[in-house]
Amino acid sequence: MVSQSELVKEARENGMELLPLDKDTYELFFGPQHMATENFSIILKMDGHRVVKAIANPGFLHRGFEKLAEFRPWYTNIALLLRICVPEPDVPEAIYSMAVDELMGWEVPERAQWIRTVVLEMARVSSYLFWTMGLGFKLGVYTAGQWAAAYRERLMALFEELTGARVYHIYTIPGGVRRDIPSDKWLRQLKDTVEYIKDKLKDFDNVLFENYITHRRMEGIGVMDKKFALDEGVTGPNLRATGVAADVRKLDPYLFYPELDFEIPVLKEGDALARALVRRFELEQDLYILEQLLEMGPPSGAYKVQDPRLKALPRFKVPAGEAYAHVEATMGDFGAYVVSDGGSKPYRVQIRGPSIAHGIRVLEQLLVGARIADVPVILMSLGNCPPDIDR
Amino acid sequence: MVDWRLFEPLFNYARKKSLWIVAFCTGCGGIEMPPLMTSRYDLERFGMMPNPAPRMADLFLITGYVTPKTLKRIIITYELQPDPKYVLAHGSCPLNGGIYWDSYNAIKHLDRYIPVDVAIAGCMPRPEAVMDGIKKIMEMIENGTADGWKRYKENYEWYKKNQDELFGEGWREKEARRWIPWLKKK
Amino acid sequence: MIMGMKIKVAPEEEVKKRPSFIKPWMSLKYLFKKPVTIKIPYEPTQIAENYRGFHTLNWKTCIGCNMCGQICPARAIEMTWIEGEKRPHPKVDYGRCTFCQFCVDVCPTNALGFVSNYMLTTVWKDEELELFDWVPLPEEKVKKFTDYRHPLAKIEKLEDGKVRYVLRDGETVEFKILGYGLKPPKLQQKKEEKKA
Amino acid sequence: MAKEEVIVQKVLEKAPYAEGKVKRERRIEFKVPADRIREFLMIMKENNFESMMQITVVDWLKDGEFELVYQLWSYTYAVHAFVKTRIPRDLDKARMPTVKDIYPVAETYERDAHDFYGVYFEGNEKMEMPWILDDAEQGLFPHRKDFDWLGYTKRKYKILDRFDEDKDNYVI
Repeated sequence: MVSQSELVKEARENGMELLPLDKDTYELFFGPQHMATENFSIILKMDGHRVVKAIANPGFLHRGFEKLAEFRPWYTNIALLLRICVPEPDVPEAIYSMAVDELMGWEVPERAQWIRTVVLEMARVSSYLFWTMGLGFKLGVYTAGQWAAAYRERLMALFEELTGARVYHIYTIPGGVRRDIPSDKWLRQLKDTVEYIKDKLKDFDNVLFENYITHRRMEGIGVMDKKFALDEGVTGPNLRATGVAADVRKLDPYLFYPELDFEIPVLKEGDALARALVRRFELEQDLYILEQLLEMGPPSGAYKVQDPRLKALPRFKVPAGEAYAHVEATMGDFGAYVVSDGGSKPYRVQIRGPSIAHGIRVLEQLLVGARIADVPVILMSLGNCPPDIDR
Repeated sequence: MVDWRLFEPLFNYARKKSLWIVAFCTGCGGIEMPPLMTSRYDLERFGMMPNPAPRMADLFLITGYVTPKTLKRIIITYELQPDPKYVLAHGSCPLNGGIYWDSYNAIKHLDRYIPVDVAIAGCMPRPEAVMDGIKKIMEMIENGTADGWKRYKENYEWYKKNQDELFGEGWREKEARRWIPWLKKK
Repeated sequence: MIMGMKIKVAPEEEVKKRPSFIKPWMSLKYLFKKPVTIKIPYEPTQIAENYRGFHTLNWKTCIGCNMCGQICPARAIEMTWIEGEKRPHPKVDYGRCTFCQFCVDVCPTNALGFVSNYMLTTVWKDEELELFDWVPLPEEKVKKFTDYRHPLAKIEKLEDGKVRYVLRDGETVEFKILGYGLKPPKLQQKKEEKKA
Repeated sequence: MAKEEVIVQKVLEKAPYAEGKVKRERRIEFKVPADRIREFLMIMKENNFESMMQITVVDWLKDGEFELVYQLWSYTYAVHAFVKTRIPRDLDKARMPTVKDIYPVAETYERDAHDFYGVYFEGNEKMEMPWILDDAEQGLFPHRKDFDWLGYTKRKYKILDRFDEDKDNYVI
């Protein structure tokens, strides 16, 4: 065995020891091998247990999606681009498909739109449950985390039945969806699941959101105000927690959302607790939306556009032009900008992940002055998702 | 002086029953880790749990594709783990690049850089498949055939050559000192 | 704030929550409830019928059109010329396959299909990793394994390009691989000779 | 008149050098010369385009130009605006003034554009700071159209592509 002193000596020789930066401050690598950051690194300059300066260091998940998409046919890019957002892979699928639909000038059949809306909402619910789990684990409320993970499995099973895969569904395609709804049994199961999770929300409140510990740990931490949030391009629940009533589903309605009735939560505090509570309320609203959709029932008709061009799939061409489509994901505003030059492959695809706005500059500024124990809480309350920064 | 090798089967049995995992999800497969660890699939039944510190962990799960930037951290973390240590690779990507076969920023053959014991197919593998892989690695530990860490020691020169070829010489030192000028800046 | 549009905003009291000391204790009632854990491997799991797993290939109806190879986003499919078959058959590399099954969707004769078997675990050794690269077998040979595992036990490479697939129940499939690519291997050889 | 046309007219009155049009409902487009982009974005911000969503670089290799698309979103009107400008794509000429003092978040997007395309934004101090790319790709600008992507990948990882001989037959 190597002794401790030998290790220290070896580290010194290789220049790997912690270097004191200025007087009383030191450098701390936070992540990527850390349970709170997961594939994201923050370099902190610490004074005691206070953060003096933070630098976000993304790029651990960079695979060059935007360039890879330029080498693959229009249609198969779905199998690639959904990997940008792992907790809710239906969102990149949906935005890319919507942008291509716009370029093609397709009117997507109503049934396909209905299925897309249901899938997006299911993805939102499962993503919020995943986030609740993360928050529970980071705050030490493990009970809530275990519940959320277990309830999410019910949605995973439904996804599996509908799309044929657990996580990477590859389901929404340009012009509709890949498969029809399997049966009425599936709709009944979805209804049961929605009711089941709705029942359990009260327990989440009891354990996590109305817990004294949660409030003490999250109140007044990582505060941002309205002007700051707008300047920094923050979107989604983080923006709503600062007092801006904004939601892409309301402002730029897509799919079935204009016909649905739902409320958006707005709080003025802008701290970590407000962000968490906004998300909590949205989970409830998403379940409500799913209920409404199920009550409506799937419209009859085709689930895919009937277009002869779709037959020669690998050489399927899209007319020249550009389109931008965006949806409201759980992290924020997820957008895709697609440029075509009339060929069988996209000329340029850019995916705008919401985390690029609130995961870099906002995080760096919110962390200054925070205690080291609050760093995971701030990260979690922002809902940072590294793959959509790195792409 | 006791010949500890006599007790090796006993040790192997103990190692098999208390595999701790490094909590380092390197790719998209990381999203299947929480369901595995929590109440639905409950890996703790097998005496496994995620551990934040590599110093206390035996098993390294490479959950999906690996980018060079992450590989640097994986190598450092892997070297921090005490012997014996085991590596399990999820999915297609560590094996042959997966869907990122033409990406400049995804590793194609992981076994060139660190030794891997077990491979699982799938994109991404279901929790059941991961459990199957873990069962396999447990069998291998009991037979004493999970010898990746021995290979790493024996062929260290070869592994180091491949790593240096990819990252350039002196990458460890460079990585440690990279951010100092930026932190010192006002 | 938004011009000419009314956004339904939830009342603040509904969104906000009050901290409480007592409520977290309510979760104790879960002590008396049944656990949700599936006790794998002692308990079987339910998997969707059309779960996208490994491929199957009807060798009789496959016309070797390479549509699957063209649509594959990971280029996992390689056309393989087999002795005794008129047209090449796809060979799928699970070191690249992403299980999107676009290849199944575009197959014009529905020769390519998929089953819900998804489990393939091997030791990281060259001879065992061969299992990740196979010409899919007909459906009836794969479907008889209902434990969701890959049907092959091992792939043996014999002399002069012969390959033997050993299924897990002992059945063997033997064939000779002549070459890869779209053109028949004999033509390729002639071309090379011409070039030389 | 639709609200989009009103906005376009209002902006064009203040900025006569720009061209503007309505693309479709809730999407408007402006074309601005590269040297007046700061001026124009200031006008846009005054006209309630509060947030910048992204800066997209499109590499038009045939024209020898980069198209920079500044995408703005207005919460007041619920309108998405594309502000397009063109600059030469040669490495030494692809320079733009930074807009980080108008939209602070632009700093991040500019770093992104610099890392992948080599557009240099003057005035942004974080231009040289390590961003997503690793050391090996630093300065190669891998998302440019003339970057030998597949060749570089093969050289870096020493892989041999099995399909080389039939390359023309594959769409990819």
